Amino acid sequence: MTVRVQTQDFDAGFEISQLRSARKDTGAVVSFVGLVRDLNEGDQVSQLTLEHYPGMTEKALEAIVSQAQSRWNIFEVTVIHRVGTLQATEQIVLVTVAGAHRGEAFKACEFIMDYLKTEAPFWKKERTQAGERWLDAKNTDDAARERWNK
Amino acid sequence: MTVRVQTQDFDAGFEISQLRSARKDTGAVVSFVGLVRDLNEGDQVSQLTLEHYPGMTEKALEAIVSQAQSRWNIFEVTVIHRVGTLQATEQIVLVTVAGAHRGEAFKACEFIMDYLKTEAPFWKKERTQAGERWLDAKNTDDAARERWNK
Amino acid sequence: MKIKVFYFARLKETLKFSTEDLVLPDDVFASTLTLLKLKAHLAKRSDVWQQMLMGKLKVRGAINHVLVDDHAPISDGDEVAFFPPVTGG
Amino acid sequence: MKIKVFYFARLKETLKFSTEDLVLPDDVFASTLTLLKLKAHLAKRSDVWQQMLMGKLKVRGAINHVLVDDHAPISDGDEVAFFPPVTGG
Repeated sequence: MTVRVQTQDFDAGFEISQLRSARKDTGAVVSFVGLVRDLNEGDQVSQLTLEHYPGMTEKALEAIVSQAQSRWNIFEVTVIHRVGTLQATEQIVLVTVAGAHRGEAFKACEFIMDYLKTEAPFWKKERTQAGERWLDAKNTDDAARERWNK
Repeated sequence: MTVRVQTQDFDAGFEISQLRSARKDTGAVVSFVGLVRDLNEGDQVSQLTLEHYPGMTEKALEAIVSQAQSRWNIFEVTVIHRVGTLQATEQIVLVTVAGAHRGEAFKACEFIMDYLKTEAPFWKKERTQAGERWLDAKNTDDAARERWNK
Repeated sequence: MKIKVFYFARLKETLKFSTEDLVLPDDVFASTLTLLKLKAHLAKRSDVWQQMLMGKLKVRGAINHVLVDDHAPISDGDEVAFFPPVTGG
Repeated sequence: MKIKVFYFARLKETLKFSTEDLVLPDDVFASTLTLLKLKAHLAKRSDVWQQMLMGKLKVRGAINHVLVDDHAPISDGDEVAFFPPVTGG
Protein backbone atom coordinates (compact mmCIF):
# COMPACT_ATOMS: atom_id res chain seq x y z
CA MET A 1 0.00 0.00 0.00
CA THR A 2 0.97 3.61 -0.48
CA VAL A 3 -0.09 6.21 2.09
CA ARG A 4 1.03 9.81 1.80
CA VAL A 5 0.21 12.96 3.74
CA GLN A 6 1.49 16.01 1.91
CA THR A 7 0.97 19.70 1.27
CA GLN A 8 1.49 19.48 -2.51
CA ASP A 9 -1.17 18.53 -5.03
CA PHE A 10 -1.42 15.04 -6.59
CA ASP A 11 -2.14 13.69 -10.06
CA ALA A 12 -5.03 11.22 -9.83
CA GLY A 13 -4.40 9.99 -13.39
CA PHE A 14 -0.79 9.13 -12.60
CA GLU A 15 -1.73 7.29 -9.41
CA ILE A 16 -4.42 5.30 -11.23
CA SER A 17 -1.95 4.26 -13.97
CA GLN A 18 0.56 3.16 -11.36
CA LEU A 19 -2.00 0.90 -9.74
CA ARG A 20 -3.40 -0.54 -12.92
CA SER A 21 -0.01 -1.45 -14.32
CA ALA A 22 1.20 -3.06 -11.08
CA ARG A 23 -0.44 -6.43 -11.83
CA LYS A 24 -1.66 -7.97 -15.07
CA ASP A 25 -4.66 -9.60 -13.46
CA THR A 26 -6.13 -6.28 -12.32
CA GLY A 27 -9.62 -5.92 -13.75
CA ALA A 28 -10.95 -2.95 -11.80
CA VAL A 29 -9.60 0.30 -10.40
CA VAL A 30 -11.98 2.40 -8.30
CA SER A 31 -10.94 5.91 -7.29
CA PHE A 32 -12.28 8.65 -5.12
CA VAL A 33 -11.17 12.28 -5.31
CA GLY A 34 -12.40 14.68 -2.62
CA LEU A 35 -12.42 18.40 -3.36
CA VAL A 36 -12.78 21.71 -1.53
CA ARG A 37 -16.32 22.89 -2.30
CA ASP A 38 -16.82 26.61 -2.71
CA LEU A 39 -20.08 26.27 -0.78
CA ASN A 40 -20.70 24.74 2.65
CA GLU A 41 -23.85 25.03 4.71
CA GLY A 42 -24.98 27.85 2.45
CA ASP A 43 -21.85 29.95 2.88
CA GLN A 44 -19.27 30.83 0.27
CA VAL A 45 -15.96 29.20 1.22
CA SER A 46 -12.79 30.90 0.04
CA GLN A 47 -10.28 28.53 1.58
CA LEU A 48 -9.84 25.54 3.81
CA THR A 49 -7.01 24.73 6.18
CA LEU A 50 -6.33 21.12 7.06
CA GLU A 51 -4.55 20.33 10.28
CA HIS A 52 -3.41 16.83 11.19
CA TYR A 53 -1.59 14.86 13.89
CA PRO A 54 1.78 14.12 12.28
CA GLY A 55 2.78 11.13 14.39
CA MET A 56 -0.56 9.42 14.08
CA THR A 57 -2.01 10.21 10.65
CA GLU A 58 -0.07 7.74 8.49
CA LYS A 59 -0.51 4.99 11.08
CA ALA A 60 -4.26 5.57 11.21
CA LEU A 61 -4.53 5.53 7.42
CA GLU A 62 -2.42 2.39 7.15
CA ALA A 63 -4.61 0.65 9.73
CA ILE A 64 -7.73 1.57 7.74
CA VAL A 65 -6.23 0.26 4.49
CA SER A 66 -5.13 -2.96 6.24
CA GLN A 67 -8.68 -3.49 7.47
CA ALA A 68 -10.00 -3.06 3.93
CA GLN A 69 -7.42 -5.50 2.60
CA SER A 70 -8.36 -8.13 5.15
CA ARG A 71 -12.09 -7.71 4.45
CA TRP A 72 -11.99 -7.82 0.65
CA ASN A 73 -9.92 -9.50 -1.99
CA ILE A 74 -8.20 -6.45 -3.40
CA PHE A 75 -4.69 -5.75 -4.67
CA GLU A 76 -2.98 -2.40 -4.28
CA VAL A 77 -4.34 0.68 -2.51
CA THR A 78 -3.11 4.28 -2.67
CA VAL A 79 -4.24 6.96 -0.22
CA ILE A 80 -3.01 10.54 -0.52
CA HIS A 81 -4.32 13.23 1.82
CA ARG A 82 -3.29 16.84 1.64
CA VAL A 83 -2.77 19.15 4.61
CA GLY A 84 -2.22 22.89 4.88
CA THR A 85 -4.21 25.64 3.21
CA LEU A 86 -6.24 24.82 0.12
CA GLN A 87 -8.39 26.99 -2.13
CA ALA A 88 -11.92 26.17 -3.31
CA THR A 89 -11.93 23.48 -6.06
CA GLU A 90 -8.53 22.10 -4.98
CA GLN A 91 -8.07 18.38 -4.42
CA ILE A 92 -7.99 17.18 -0.79
CA VAL A 93 -7.85 13.41 -0.89
CA LEU A 94 -7.37 10.50 -3.28
CA VAL A 95 -8.22 6.87 -2.56
CA THR A 96 -7.52 4.39 -5.34
CA VAL A 97 -8.16 0.65 -5.04
CA ALA A 98 -7.15 -1.98 -7.60
CA GLY A 99 -8.63 -5.46 -7.64
CA ALA A 100 -9.63 -8.35 -9.86
CA HIS A 101 -13.33 -7.49 -9.80
CA ARG A 102 -15.31 -4.30 -9.45
CA GLY A 103 -17.63 -5.21 -6.57
CA GLU A 104 -14.87 -5.62 -4.01
CA ALA A 105 -12.89 -2.63 -5.30
CA PHE A 106 -15.95 -0.37 -4.97
CA LYS A 107 -16.67 -1.60 -1.43
CA ALA A 108 -13.07 -1.24 -0.28
CA CYS A 109 -12.74 2.28 -1.70
CA GLU A 110 -15.94 3.49 -0.04
CA PHE A 111 -15.03 1.74 3.22
CA ILE A 112 -11.64 3.48 3.30
CA MET A 113 -13.28 6.87 2.75
CA ASP A 114 -15.93 6.26 5.42
CA TYR A 115 -13.28 5.22 7.95
CA LEU A 116 -10.90 8.00 6.96
CA LYS A 117 -13.70 10.50 7.60
CA THR A 118 -14.26 9.22 11.15
CA GLU A 119 -10.88 7.83 12.29
CA ALA A 120 -8.00 9.62 10.60
CA PRO A 121 -6.79 12.65 12.60
CA PHE A 122 -7.49 15.53 10.21
CA TRP A 123 -9.40 18.69 11.05
CA LYS A 124 -10.81 21.29 8.69
CA LYS A 125 -11.13 24.99 9.29
CA GLU A 126 -12.82 27.02 6.62
CA ARG A 127 -12.67 30.69 5.80
CA THR A 128 -15.89 32.38 4.76
CA GLN A 129 -16.82 36.06 4.57
CA ALA A 130 -17.90 35.83 8.22
CA GLY A 131 -14.42 34.70 9.26
CA GLU A 132 -12.83 31.38 10.09
CA ARG A 133 -14.61 28.40 11.62
CA TRP A 134 -13.70 24.85 12.52
CA LEU A 135 -15.93 22.29 10.88
CA ASP A 136 -17.96 19.97 13.06
CA ALA A 137 -17.98 16.25 12.43
CA LYS A 138 -21.14 15.12 10.66
CA ASN A 139 -23.58 12.55 11.94
CA THR A 140 -23.98 11.36 8.36
CA ASP A 141 -20.30 10.39 8.38
CA ASP A 142 -20.73 8.38 11.57
CA ALA A 143 -23.74 6.66 10.02
CA ALA A 144 -21.80 5.92 6.82
CA ARG A 145 -19.13 4.27 8.90
CA GLU A 146 -21.50 2.30 11.09
CA ARG A 147 -23.13 0.48 8.20
CA TRP A 148 -19.89 -1.48 7.63
CA ASN A 149 -20.38 -3.14 11.04
CA LYS A 150 -23.76 -4.57 10.17
CA MET B 1 -23.27 13.94 -19.71
CA THR B 2 -20.51 12.68 -21.96
CA VAL B 3 -20.82 9.23 -23.54
CA ARG B 4 -18.22 7.98 -25.99
CA VAL B 5 -17.67 4.65 -27.73
CA GLN B 6 -14.27 4.57 -29.36
CA THR B 7 -11.39 2.35 -30.43
CA GLN B 8 -8.65 4.61 -29.06
CA ASP B 9 -7.46 4.64 -25.47
CA PHE B 10 -8.54 7.28 -22.93
CA ASP B 11 -6.82 9.27 -20.20
CA ALA B 12 -8.67 8.74 -16.92
CA GLY B 13 -6.75 11.57 -15.24
CA PHE B 14 -7.79 14.05 -17.92
CA GLU B 15 -11.45 13.01 -17.74
CA ILE B 16 -11.44 13.30 -13.94
CA SER B 17 -9.95 16.83 -14.12
CA GLN B 18 -12.58 17.86 -16.65
CA LEU B 19 -15.35 16.75 -14.33
CA ARG B 20 -13.92 18.22 -11.18
CA SER B 21 -13.35 21.65 -12.71
CA ALA B 22 -16.81 21.81 -14.29
CA ARG B 23 -18.49 23.10 -11.12
CA LYS B 24 -17.08 24.77 -8.03
CA ASP B 25 -19.46 23.01 -5.68
CA THR B 26 -18.20 19.56 -6.65
CA GLY B 27 -17.00 17.75 -3.54
CA ALA B 28 -16.58 14.19 -4.79
CA VAL B 29 -15.49 12.48 -7.99
CA VAL B 30 -15.80 8.69 -8.11
CA SER B 31 -14.24 6.82 -11.02
CA PHE B 32 -14.16 3.28 -12.26
CA VAL B 33 -11.62 1.95 -14.77
CA GLY B 34 -12.15 -1.55 -16.17
CA LEU B 35 -9.16 -3.40 -17.62
CA VAL B 36 -8.43 -6.47 -19.74
CA ARG B 37 -7.20 -9.12 -17.29
CA ASP B 38 -4.50 -11.46 -18.52
CA LEU B 39 -6.29 -14.28 -16.73
CA ASN B 40 -9.91 -15.43 -17.05
CA GLU B 41 -11.41 -18.64 -15.72
CA GLY B 42 -7.89 -19.98 -15.20
CA ASP B 43 -6.74 -19.35 -18.79
CA GLN B 44 -4.11 -16.95 -20.00
CA VAL B 45 -5.76 -14.30 -22.15
CA SER B 46 -3.66 -12.68 -24.83
CA GLN B 47 -6.27 -10.35 -26.29
CA LEU B 48 -9.90 -9.36 -26.18
CA THR B 49 -12.13 -8.16 -28.99
CA LEU B 50 -15.11 -6.00 -28.16
CA GLU B 51 -18.01 -5.90 -30.58
CA HIS B 52 -20.95 -3.53 -30.14
CA TYR B 53 -24.21 -2.45 -31.78
CA PRO B 54 -23.35 0.95 -33.25
CA GLY B 55 -26.87 2.36 -33.54
CA MET B 56 -27.85 1.33 -30.04
CA THR B 57 -24.79 1.56 -27.81
CA GLU B 58 -24.69 5.30 -27.14
CA LYS B 59 -28.45 5.41 -26.61
CA ALA B 60 -28.30 2.55 -24.12
CA LEU B 61 -25.45 4.21 -22.21
CA GLU B 62 -27.22 7.57 -22.18
CA ALA B 63 -30.38 5.92 -20.85
CA ILE B 64 -28.38 4.30 -18.03
CA VAL B 65 -26.71 7.60 -17.09
CA SER B 66 -30.10 9.37 -17.16
CA GLN B 67 -31.49 6.80 -14.77
CA ALA B 68 -28.57 7.36 -12.41
CA GLN B 69 -29.05 11.13 -12.61
CA SER B 70 -32.73 10.84 -11.76
CA ARG B 71 -32.04 8.49 -8.84
CA TRP B 72 -29.24 10.44 -7.18
CA ASN B 73 -28.27 14.05 -6.76
CA ILE B 74 -25.15 14.03 -8.90
CA PHE B 75 -23.60 16.51 -11.34
CA GLU B 76 -21.67 15.48 -14.42
CA VAL B 77 -21.06 11.92 -15.64
CA THR B 78 -18.56 10.67 -18.22
CA VAL B 79 -18.72 7.18 -19.73
CA ILE B 80 -16.13 6.02 -22.25
CA HIS B 81 -16.20 2.46 -23.57
CA ARG B 82 -13.67 1.08 -26.01
CA VAL B 83 -14.42 -1.36 -28.83
CA GLY B 84 -12.18 -3.34 -31.15
CA THR B 85 -9.19 -5.46 -30.21
CA LEU B 86 -7.43 -4.83 -26.92
CA GLN B 87 -4.40 -6.45 -25.33
CA ALA B 88 -4.15 -7.70 -21.74
CA THR B 89 -3.81 -4.80 -19.22
CA GLU B 90 -5.39 -2.28 -21.63
CA GLN B 91 -8.23 -0.06 -20.45
CA ILE B 92 -11.77 -1.03 -21.53
CA VAL B 93 -14.13 1.33 -19.78
CA LEU B 94 -14.20 4.50 -17.70
CA VAL B 95 -17.13 5.75 -15.64
CA THR B 96 -16.61 9.01 -13.74
CA VAL B 97 -19.29 10.65 -11.61
CA ALA B 98 -19.02 14.09 -9.99
CA GLY B 99 -21.31 15.20 -7.19
CA ALA B 100 -21.53 17.31 -4.08
CA HIS B 101 -21.14 14.36 -1.70
CA ARG B 102 -19.39 11.02 -1.86
CA GLY B 103 -22.23 8.66 -0.96
CA GLU B 104 -24.36 9.50 -3.99
CA ALA B 105 -21.38 9.63 -6.36
CA PHE B 106 -20.27 6.14 -5.24
CA LYS B 107 -23.75 4.71 -5.68
CA ALA B 108 -24.29 6.30 -9.09
CA CYS B 109 -20.92 5.11 -10.39
CA GLU B 110 -21.49 1.52 -9.28
CA PHE B 111 -25.08 1.58 -10.58
CA ILE B 112 -23.90 2.73 -14.01
CA MET B 113 -21.33 -0.07 -14.15
CA ASP B 114 -23.85 -2.72 -13.04
CA TYR B 115 -26.36 -1.59 -15.67
CA LEU B 116 -23.72 -1.19 -18.37
CA LYS B 117 -22.68 -4.81 -17.74
CA THR B 118 -26.23 -6.10 -18.26
CA GLU B 119 -27.89 -3.62 -20.66
CA ALA B 120 -25.34 -2.00 -22.96
CA PRO B 121 -24.85 -3.94 -26.22
CA PHE B 122 -21.20 -4.96 -26.01
CA TRP B 123 -19.84 -8.48 -26.45
CA LYS B 124 -16.42 -9.81 -25.59
CA LYS B 125 -14.47 -12.48 -27.38
CA GLU B 126 -11.18 -13.51 -25.87
CA ARG B 127 -8.16 -15.19 -27.37
CA THR B 128 -6.39 -17.79 -25.27
CA GLN B 129 -3.88 -20.47 -26.23
CA ALA B 130 -6.84 -22.79 -26.94
CA GLY B 131 -8.23 -20.35 -29.50
CA GLU B 132 -10.98 -17.75 -29.49
CA ARG B 133 -14.14 -17.87 -27.39
CA TRP B 134 -17.10 -15.61 -26.79
CA LEU B 135 -17.59 -14.79 -23.15
CA ASP B 136 -20.84 -15.77 -21.49
CA ALA B 137 -22.77 -13.29 -19.40
CA LYS B 138 -22.27 -13.84 -15.68
CA ASN B 139 -24.98 -14.53 -13.16
CA THR B 140 -23.05 -12.38 -10.71
CA ASP B 141 -23.57 -9.41 -13.04
CA ASP B 142 -27.32 -10.03 -13.14
CA ALA B 143 -27.34 -10.24 -9.36
CA ALA B 144 -25.33 -7.02 -9.06
CA ARG B 145 -27.89 -5.28 -11.22
CA GLU B 146 -30.91 -6.72 -9.43
CA ARG B 147 -29.95 -5.34 -6.04
CA TRP B 148 -30.69 -1.80 -7.31
CA ASN B 149 -34.36 -2.75 -7.65
CA LYS B 150 -34.76 -3.72 -4.01
CA MET C 1 -44.32 -5.56 -43.92
CA LYS C 2 -40.65 -4.75 -44.19
CA ILE C 3 -38.12 -4.81 -41.33
CA LYS C 4 -34.36 -4.74 -40.89
CA VAL C 5 -32.72 -7.40 -38.73
CA PHE C 6 -29.27 -7.31 -37.15
CA TYR C 7 -27.31 -10.17 -35.56
CA PHE C 8 -24.38 -9.75 -33.20
CA ALA C 9 -21.53 -11.68 -31.59
CA ARG C 10 -21.92 -15.47 -31.52
CA LEU C 11 -25.17 -15.25 -33.49
CA LYS C 12 -23.60 -13.23 -36.28
CA GLU C 13 -20.63 -15.54 -36.44
CA THR C 14 -22.60 -18.78 -36.49
CA LEU C 15 -25.45 -17.65 -38.72
CA LYS C 16 -23.02 -15.83 -41.00
CA PHE C 17 -25.42 -12.91 -41.15
CA SER C 18 -24.79 -9.48 -39.71
CA THR C 19 -27.85 -7.78 -41.14
CA GLU C 20 -30.67 -8.42 -43.60
CA ASP C 21 -33.80 -6.75 -44.92
CA LEU C 22 -36.83 -8.94 -44.42
CA VAL C 23 -40.08 -8.61 -46.31
CA LEU C 24 -42.77 -10.57 -44.54
CA PRO C 25 -46.15 -11.30 -46.15
CA ASP C 26 -48.78 -9.86 -43.82
CA ASP C 27 -50.70 -13.14 -43.62
CA VAL C 28 -47.76 -15.19 -42.25
CA PHE C 29 -48.62 -14.18 -38.70
CA ALA C 30 -52.09 -14.74 -37.29
CA SER C 31 -51.98 -11.60 -35.18
CA THR C 32 -49.39 -8.99 -34.22
CA LEU C 33 -45.81 -9.94 -35.02
CA THR C 34 -43.72 -10.29 -31.86
CA LEU C 35 -40.03 -10.94 -31.32
CA LEU C 36 -40.82 -14.53 -30.38
CA LYS C 37 -42.88 -15.12 -33.53
CA LEU C 38 -40.10 -13.63 -35.64
CA LYS C 39 -37.56 -15.93 -33.97
CA ALA C 40 -39.75 -18.97 -34.62
CA HIS C 41 -40.17 -17.87 -38.22
CA LEU C 42 -36.42 -17.46 -38.77
CA ALA C 43 -35.70 -20.72 -36.94
CA LYS C 44 -37.37 -22.60 -39.80
CA ARG C 45 -34.50 -21.71 -42.11
CA SER C 46 -32.23 -24.54 -40.94
CA ASP C 47 -31.06 -26.52 -37.93
CA VAL C 48 -28.40 -23.94 -37.20
CA TRP C 49 -30.97 -21.14 -37.14
CA GLN C 50 -33.22 -23.30 -34.96
CA GLN C 51 -30.36 -23.96 -32.53
CA MET C 52 -29.19 -20.36 -32.36
CA LEU C 53 -32.58 -18.68 -32.02
CA MET C 54 -34.80 -21.26 -30.31
CA GLY C 55 -32.21 -23.53 -28.66
CA LYS C 56 -30.38 -23.44 -25.36
CA LEU C 57 -28.58 -20.18 -26.05
CA LYS C 58 -30.23 -17.26 -24.33
CA VAL C 59 -31.10 -14.71 -27.01
CA ARG C 60 -31.93 -11.11 -26.23
CA GLY C 61 -33.67 -8.78 -28.61
CA ALA C 62 -33.95 -5.07 -29.29
CA ILE C 63 -36.47 -3.15 -31.34
CA ASN C 64 -35.37 0.25 -32.61
CA HIS C 65 -32.37 0.19 -30.25
CA VAL C 66 -34.31 -0.57 -27.10
CA LEU C 67 -33.96 -3.89 -25.22
CA VAL C 68 -37.33 -5.64 -25.19
CA ASP C 69 -38.72 -9.02 -24.19
CA ASP C 70 -40.03 -11.81 -26.42
CA HIS C 71 -43.58 -10.48 -26.44
CA ALA C 72 -42.74 -7.01 -27.74
CA PRO C 73 -44.63 -6.20 -30.95
CA ILE C 74 -42.79 -5.45 -34.18
CA SER C 75 -44.13 -2.83 -36.61
CA ASP C 76 -43.47 -2.13 -40.25
CA GLY C 77 -40.13 -0.37 -40.72
CA ASP C 78 -38.70 -1.45 -37.36
CA GLU C 79 -35.05 -2.25 -36.78
CA VAL C 80 -34.84 -5.54 -34.92
CA ALA C 81 -31.68 -7.04 -33.42
CA PHE C 82 -30.85 -10.43 -31.91
CA PHE C 83 -27.82 -11.07 -29.74
CA PRO C 84 -26.54 -13.06 -26.76
CA PRO C 85 -26.69 -11.52 -23.28
CA VAL C 86 -24.28 -8.60 -23.23
CA THR C 87 -20.77 -8.87 -21.75
CA GLY C 88 -19.22 -5.42 -21.90
CA GLY C 89 -17.59 -3.33 -19.23
CA MET D 1 4.80 9.46 35.99
CA LYS D 2 5.67 11.49 32.95
CA ILE D 3 3.58 11.81 29.80
CA LYS D 4 3.43 13.98 26.73
CA VAL D 5 0.11 15.58 25.79
CA PHE D 6 -0.90 17.02 22.43
CA TYR D 7 -3.89 19.21 21.57
CA PHE D 8 -5.30 19.74 18.10
CA ALA D 9 -7.65 21.96 16.12
CA ARG D 10 -10.22 23.89 18.19
CA LEU D 11 -8.69 22.60 21.44
CA LYS D 12 -5.22 23.77 20.54
CA GLU D 13 -6.48 27.15 19.44
CA THR D 14 -8.64 27.80 22.48
CA LEU D 15 -6.31 26.34 25.13
CA LYS D 16 -3.32 27.94 23.42
CA PHE D 17 -1.40 24.72 23.94
CA SER D 18 -0.22 22.44 21.18
CA THR D 19 1.87 20.15 23.35
CA GLU D 20 3.21 19.86 26.86
CA ASP D 21 5.19 17.47 29.02
CA LEU D 22 3.27 16.56 32.16
CA VAL D 23 4.80 15.16 35.29
CA LEU D 24 2.11 13.72 37.50
CA PRO D 25 2.74 12.74 41.11
CA ASP D 26 1.85 9.04 41.38
CA ASP D 27 -0.52 9.66 44.29
CA VAL D 28 -2.79 12.10 42.44
CA PHE D 29 -4.82 9.26 41.04
CA ALA D 30 -6.38 6.66 43.28
CA SER D 31 -5.96 3.87 40.77
CA THR D 32 -4.92 3.53 37.13
CA LEU D 33 -4.82 6.79 35.25
CA THR D 34 -7.37 6.85 32.44
CA LEU D 35 -8.06 9.37 29.70
CA LEU D 36 -11.15 10.53 31.58
CA LYS D 37 -9.21 11.04 34.81
CA LEU D 38 -6.55 12.99 32.94
CA LYS D 39 -9.22 15.19 31.37
CA ALA D 40 -10.80 15.87 34.75
CA HIS D 41 -7.37 16.68 36.16
CA LEU D 42 -6.55 19.14 33.36
CA ALA D 43 -10.04 20.66 33.54
CA LYS D 44 -9.17 22.05 36.99
CA ARG D 45 -6.73 24.49 35.42
CA SER D 46 -9.39 27.07 34.49
CA ASP D 47 -12.90 27.58 33.21
CA VAL D 48 -11.68 27.43 29.63
CA TRP D 49 -10.00 24.08 30.26
CA GLN D 50 -13.14 22.84 32.00
CA GLN D 51 -15.28 23.92 29.05
CA MET D 52 -13.04 22.49 26.39
CA LEU D 53 -12.32 19.12 28.02
CA MET D 54 -15.38 18.39 30.17
CA GLY D 55 -18.01 20.60 28.52
CA LYS D 56 -20.38 20.18 25.63
CA LEU D 57 -17.67 19.75 23.02
CA LYS D 58 -17.12 16.12 22.15
CA VAL D 59 -13.46 15.33 22.80
CA ARG D 60 -11.74 12.31 21.37
CA GLY D 61 -8.47 10.92 22.62
CA ALA D 62 -5.55 8.89 21.38
CA ILE D 63 -2.84 7.08 23.31
CA ASN D 64 0.38 6.40 21.44
CA HIS D 65 -1.32 7.27 18.13
CA VAL D 66 -4.27 4.94 18.56
CA LEU D 67 -7.83 6.23 19.02
CA VAL D 68 -9.15 5.04 22.40
CA ASP D 69 -12.16 5.64 24.61
CA ASP D 70 -12.35 7.51 27.91
CA HIS D 71 -11.59 4.43 29.99
CA ALA D 72 -8.32 3.56 28.29
CA PRO D 73 -5.41 3.39 30.76
CA ILE D 74 -2.41 5.70 30.46
CA SER D 75 1.07 4.47 31.32
CA ASP D 76 4.30 6.22 32.10
CA GLY D 77 5.93 7.58 28.95
CA ASP D 78 2.74 7.53 26.87
CA GLU D 79 1.92 10.09 24.23
CA VAL D 80 -1.62 11.28 24.81
CA ALA D 81 -3.63 13.50 22.44
CA PHE D 82 -6.95 15.32 22.78
CA PHE D 83 -8.91 16.62 19.80
CA PRO D 84 -12.42 17.19 18.45
CA PRO D 85 -14.04 14.51 16.29
CA VAL D 86 -12.07 14.33 13.05
CA THR D 87 -13.24 16.07 9.86
CA GLY D 88 -10.82 15.10 7.11
CA GLY D 89 -11.41 13.66 3.67
